[in-house]
Amino acid sequence: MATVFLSIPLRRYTSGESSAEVPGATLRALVRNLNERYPGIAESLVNPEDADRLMPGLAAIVDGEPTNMGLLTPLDADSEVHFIPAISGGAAVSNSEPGGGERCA
Amino acid sequence: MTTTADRPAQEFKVVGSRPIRHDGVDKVLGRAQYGADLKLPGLIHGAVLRSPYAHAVIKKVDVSRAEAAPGVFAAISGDDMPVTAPKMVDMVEEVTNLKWSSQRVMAHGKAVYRGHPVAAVAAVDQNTALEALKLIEVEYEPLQAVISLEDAMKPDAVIIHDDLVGDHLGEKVSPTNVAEHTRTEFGDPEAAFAEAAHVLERTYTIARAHQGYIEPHSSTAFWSPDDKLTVWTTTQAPFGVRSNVATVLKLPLSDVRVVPMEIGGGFGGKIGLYMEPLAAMLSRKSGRPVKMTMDRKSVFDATGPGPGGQVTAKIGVDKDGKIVAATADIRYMAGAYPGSSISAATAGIFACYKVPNVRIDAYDVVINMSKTAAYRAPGTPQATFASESLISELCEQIGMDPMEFHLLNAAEEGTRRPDGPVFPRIGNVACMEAIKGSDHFKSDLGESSDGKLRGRGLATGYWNGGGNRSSVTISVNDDGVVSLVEGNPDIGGTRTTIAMQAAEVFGLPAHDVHPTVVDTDSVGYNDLTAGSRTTYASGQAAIEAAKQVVEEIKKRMAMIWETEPENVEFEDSVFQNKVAPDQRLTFKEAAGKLGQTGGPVSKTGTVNVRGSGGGSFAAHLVDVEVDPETGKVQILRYTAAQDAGKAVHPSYVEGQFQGGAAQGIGWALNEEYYTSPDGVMQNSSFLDYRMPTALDLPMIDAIVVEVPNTNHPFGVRGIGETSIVPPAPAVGNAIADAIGTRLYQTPMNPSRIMEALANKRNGQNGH
Amino acid sequence: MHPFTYVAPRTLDEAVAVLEQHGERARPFAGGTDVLVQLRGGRFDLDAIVDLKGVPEATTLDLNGSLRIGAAVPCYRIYEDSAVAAAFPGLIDAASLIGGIQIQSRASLGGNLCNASPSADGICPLIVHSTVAVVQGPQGERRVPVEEFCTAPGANVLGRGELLVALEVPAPDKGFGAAYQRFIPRNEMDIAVAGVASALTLGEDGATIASGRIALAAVGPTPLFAAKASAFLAGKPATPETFAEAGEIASTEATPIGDMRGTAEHRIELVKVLTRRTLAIALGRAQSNR
Amino acid sequence: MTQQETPVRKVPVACTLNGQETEFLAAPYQSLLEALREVVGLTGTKEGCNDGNCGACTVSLDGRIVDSCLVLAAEVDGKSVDTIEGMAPPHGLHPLQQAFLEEAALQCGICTPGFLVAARALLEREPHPDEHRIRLWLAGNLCRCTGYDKIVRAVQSAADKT
Repeated sequence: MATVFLSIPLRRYTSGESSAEVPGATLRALVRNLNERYPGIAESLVNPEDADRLMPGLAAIVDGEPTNMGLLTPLDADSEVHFIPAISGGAAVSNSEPGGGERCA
Repeated sequence: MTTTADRPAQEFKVVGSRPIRHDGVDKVLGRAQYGADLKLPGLIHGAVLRSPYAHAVIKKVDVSRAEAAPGVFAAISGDDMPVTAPKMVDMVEEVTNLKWSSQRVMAHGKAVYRGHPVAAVAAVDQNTALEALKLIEVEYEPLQAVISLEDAMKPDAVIIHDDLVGDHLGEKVSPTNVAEHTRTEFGDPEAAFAEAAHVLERTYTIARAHQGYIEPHSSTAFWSPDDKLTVWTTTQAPFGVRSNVATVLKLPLSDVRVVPMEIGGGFGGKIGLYMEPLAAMLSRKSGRPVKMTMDRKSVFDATGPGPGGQVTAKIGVDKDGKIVAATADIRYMAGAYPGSSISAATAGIFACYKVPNVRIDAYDVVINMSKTAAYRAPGTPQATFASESLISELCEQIGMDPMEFHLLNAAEEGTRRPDGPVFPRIGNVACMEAIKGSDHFKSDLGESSDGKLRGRGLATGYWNGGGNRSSVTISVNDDGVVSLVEGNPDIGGTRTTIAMQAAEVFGLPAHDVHPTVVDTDSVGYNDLTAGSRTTYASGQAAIEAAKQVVEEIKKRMAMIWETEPENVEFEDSVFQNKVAPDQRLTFKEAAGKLGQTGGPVSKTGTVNVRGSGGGSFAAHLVDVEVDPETGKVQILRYTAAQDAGKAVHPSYVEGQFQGGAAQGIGWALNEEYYTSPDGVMQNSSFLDYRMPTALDLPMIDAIVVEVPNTNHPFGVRGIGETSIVPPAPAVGNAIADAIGTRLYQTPMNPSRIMEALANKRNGQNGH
Repeated sequence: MHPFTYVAPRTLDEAVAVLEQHGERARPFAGGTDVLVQLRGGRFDLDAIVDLKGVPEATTLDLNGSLRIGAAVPCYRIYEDSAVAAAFPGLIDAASLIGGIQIQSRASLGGNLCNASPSADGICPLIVHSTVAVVQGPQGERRVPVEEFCTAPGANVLGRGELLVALEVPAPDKGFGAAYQRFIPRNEMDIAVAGVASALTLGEDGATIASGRIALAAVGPTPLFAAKASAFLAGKPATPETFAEAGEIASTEATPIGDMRGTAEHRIELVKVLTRRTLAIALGRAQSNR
Repeated sequence: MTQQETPVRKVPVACTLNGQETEFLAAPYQSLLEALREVVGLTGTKEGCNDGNCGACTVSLDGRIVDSCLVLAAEVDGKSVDTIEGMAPPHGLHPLQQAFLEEAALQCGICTPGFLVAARALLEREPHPDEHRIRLWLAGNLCRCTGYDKIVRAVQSAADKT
């Protein structure tokens, strides 16, 4: 079971819980399972126009490093996942093409 | 000077040496072609009319008289730009509203910063274009300019964008000038403060500061009648320009080709679009290639500095000086459109420390000034000015040596960064130890003459950097020299540092790898030259390509030696048949046999590197001398220690440390946007912006710390940015040590120092 | 930039004729370090630029007890002339710190005066040296004390067709010493936040100030002759106390504004400090000139 | 005020450019910098500010370094102009150019031509300047990449070798 840390905006779906233990072999599966437990939370995580990608402006940190495969990122049984705002304002990241979506602060 | 912690088992032949850079001769001869140096048949020159108001409705723009002037080929205004609907999109620089991305390069209906392009012309020469701008009629209705946090955030604030929907802790809010309010929280800081032995809270103000690259932006475009657009531009992000130009101009991505020119400095400020779409539209109208080069004033007025803002930080410690909690409230002014690196500030502000209980609020606020851009470790020097100044003052109050405080509380492998992720192996402590062991640290501050006051300051800093996508193609020539094709503009020696990593794989001298930076049609996708990623990530693509080349040549040698490829070994630049050891060919000899064994060998390495491997930490130590009669600060001595993982080319690593320190010193002492109440920058020239000259700085001792990065085959870390993070607080702490009172605001210029001294005499503290 | 023609007269009369013909649409041109920047910045337009560097009277540097500095003589010629440097160290202070080396190859003290910037480094030292500006115009020559030459920021006494030909610096009296210092946040290339030129002439006893002159830069609409502080010096002992008091008086004559280069309060303080410091240097020079 | 009505004609300029007799036509309002880059085609001299505050456009005019943005092209008629393009001997490098390469004294390289031309003028006058003198002489040349450390060292190194 991966541990998901939930940022403050996401906690309105979780009755204030700041983390959750959720199964999933990939980030996409994890989000699916998370959404079953906390209905609606996926709307804040998944790009409405491309279900393989994270919401624009959001980054996922898996085991200390940003993902580079978006929701397709594989997870380990004990992975730690953070959803946090992507760097904006010109930091060094491209979200513009498929395969991007990584955060690099 | 290099210190190495836990030297890796790896021994290097090329990596770690100091070859002359491959593009060096062209650059010292004046032959290198920068943006403005481009010559094309039929080239004409563009110029931009910019809004004199920071905030105004544009009621009418009439370019007809300009267009009819002798020598003028075309004129455009916002009316000529493709109409884009409001929609949130991922642009290369940021997630933003597509409509704003378009309007940012050319105002339509409203000007939201002084210098906002309103119209543009292309003419036979630069002066004709500039003169034609005078013929453009614009009718403005000036609006009140919003240029401070206070004005932007007050309840009845003038709203800059009616269509801005703010995200305030997940709630959608409109109308507002606060684009984003984020919070990260671990533990219970309030409870921890309540039990802390000592708590200190201070508020700091940090000025907008410009990247200050010496080369003004220059872009040339030719829109061919078959709707293929070529853009030659001085950019850190050729693939980003391709995608953003295509988006703004509604062209298919692959119909845009971007040719990166040599780039005369960027520091994050040459990522976004500025004149590329305008040059393209003027070219389309005129049928000619159009070159547009900014003047220096426009660079200051209309391109992105790093954001200014206000940071309130609070730290509590136990009786031993161990941090028990920290909070911060970070408010940055993004400029005319959202996006001011508040998440990097959140990640960076306490990253050097173990903080068990933390809460960080951050606000991204729009104001009527040019949109800020990335500036070397975007968002982090500002936040770190607060945290490192606060810690220095806290140490004073609890009577603890700052070096001991840093070592006691230093983040290390396994420490959770305040915004969540856990650090892998990092060089934070090693940098502190390097400073502690330096001659500078051990030296006496010395006595000053003429009543001047001396002080010493210490500060640390962190920047994560990134990995991401790179593609490098390596082709083997018959003579055993290899050509290397890459897509990252070389902003400070990266042709060489990338080539050196390939050379290391081949066992060839660095100069037997010939690197070329090519256009977007000529190499696979590359993310931008930024984020401290180029040597680190594109280097990995080069290593990958080189390894593929070696594997392919092994197959060829196996054909010649009539054995299996597994039997061919490659070591020390020699291929050898391990079954018949007298069958051996050097790389160069083998290269001559490729034609007859299946043809040329050319391989592309593509990578999508996850993260930076923990980022690069730094510690800086500075001695200053202050003239209490005039407020003048002189930097006497400066030492910068930073973790490079493994320095590929130590001279260019040192250069990054030194250059970042110099920029940070400028930010600390003099650099700012001095702005009138109506949002007009008063000091928009190199004369009055006051970047450090050679006479303002001492030699800057660079200590290259090497704690290998487990995320790179050679242990390399991205190092370009961290060096700008510690200088401002280090200088501030040194000034405080010298004059016995603190400044809570950058720039710490002479007038402010005199004011602080006067306040001290009157028994007032400046906070 | 509005297109202008370039005229390079060989005689003073020719220069005056061109300037008179164009009136405000023409300007004399020496180093160009101010006028070209102002033209590009759209401060004003010109139809003609009149290069004085081919006019002999404007390009001679003549030391004959007194010093005559042609209006177009660049700074480096002044400070690289060892005889001039030895006789007029107070002028060298300014000539060697205007701009950087590149600017000093071109910029002239005459141009600095005509540009009439309140913060000009070159004007205050000329004032304390009691320099006279030699002006040529359609009506012939007239002579203007430098302290009366600037009339407002960027404005001077030159009328239609008139140009500055040269600066005449009187031979220093025995016991005369002068110095100029400015304060800038960086160490080079900046415009003065404040500047002070001081001069004093020691009396026979070598300890009393017979007369003194103080001028202030960047603390008023023009470079200022600090009349009260100057008058105060006469008859006073040449001591740090006197210098400090002169600084206090000079600061009351300053009317600075606060701007991007410094606050008004800071400038007032700087006048005090720089007056004191320049008087001390001037004293040292005066003592070695007895 | 009336604006001049007749078009401003270009003026012929004959100068010695990097040792070669050179003639070109320039607009009378055109800077030497612009004429070098746009008319003569020598783009090694760079524009950084166009107001004399960065030194990127430094050239030597009759043996003195100047900011070519603050010189009119028409002024150099009959004079001698030396730019970065004339610094190296045929098929070689000037010792300063070599020192800049060896000391890694350039990062982006845009300021490098100006620094080289300025530093050459210094060493021609003063073969062995001290650090302060080098820094003072080069204070009119801005570099934003290096913090000047390696530039100063390169000038020292070139001075030591000559």
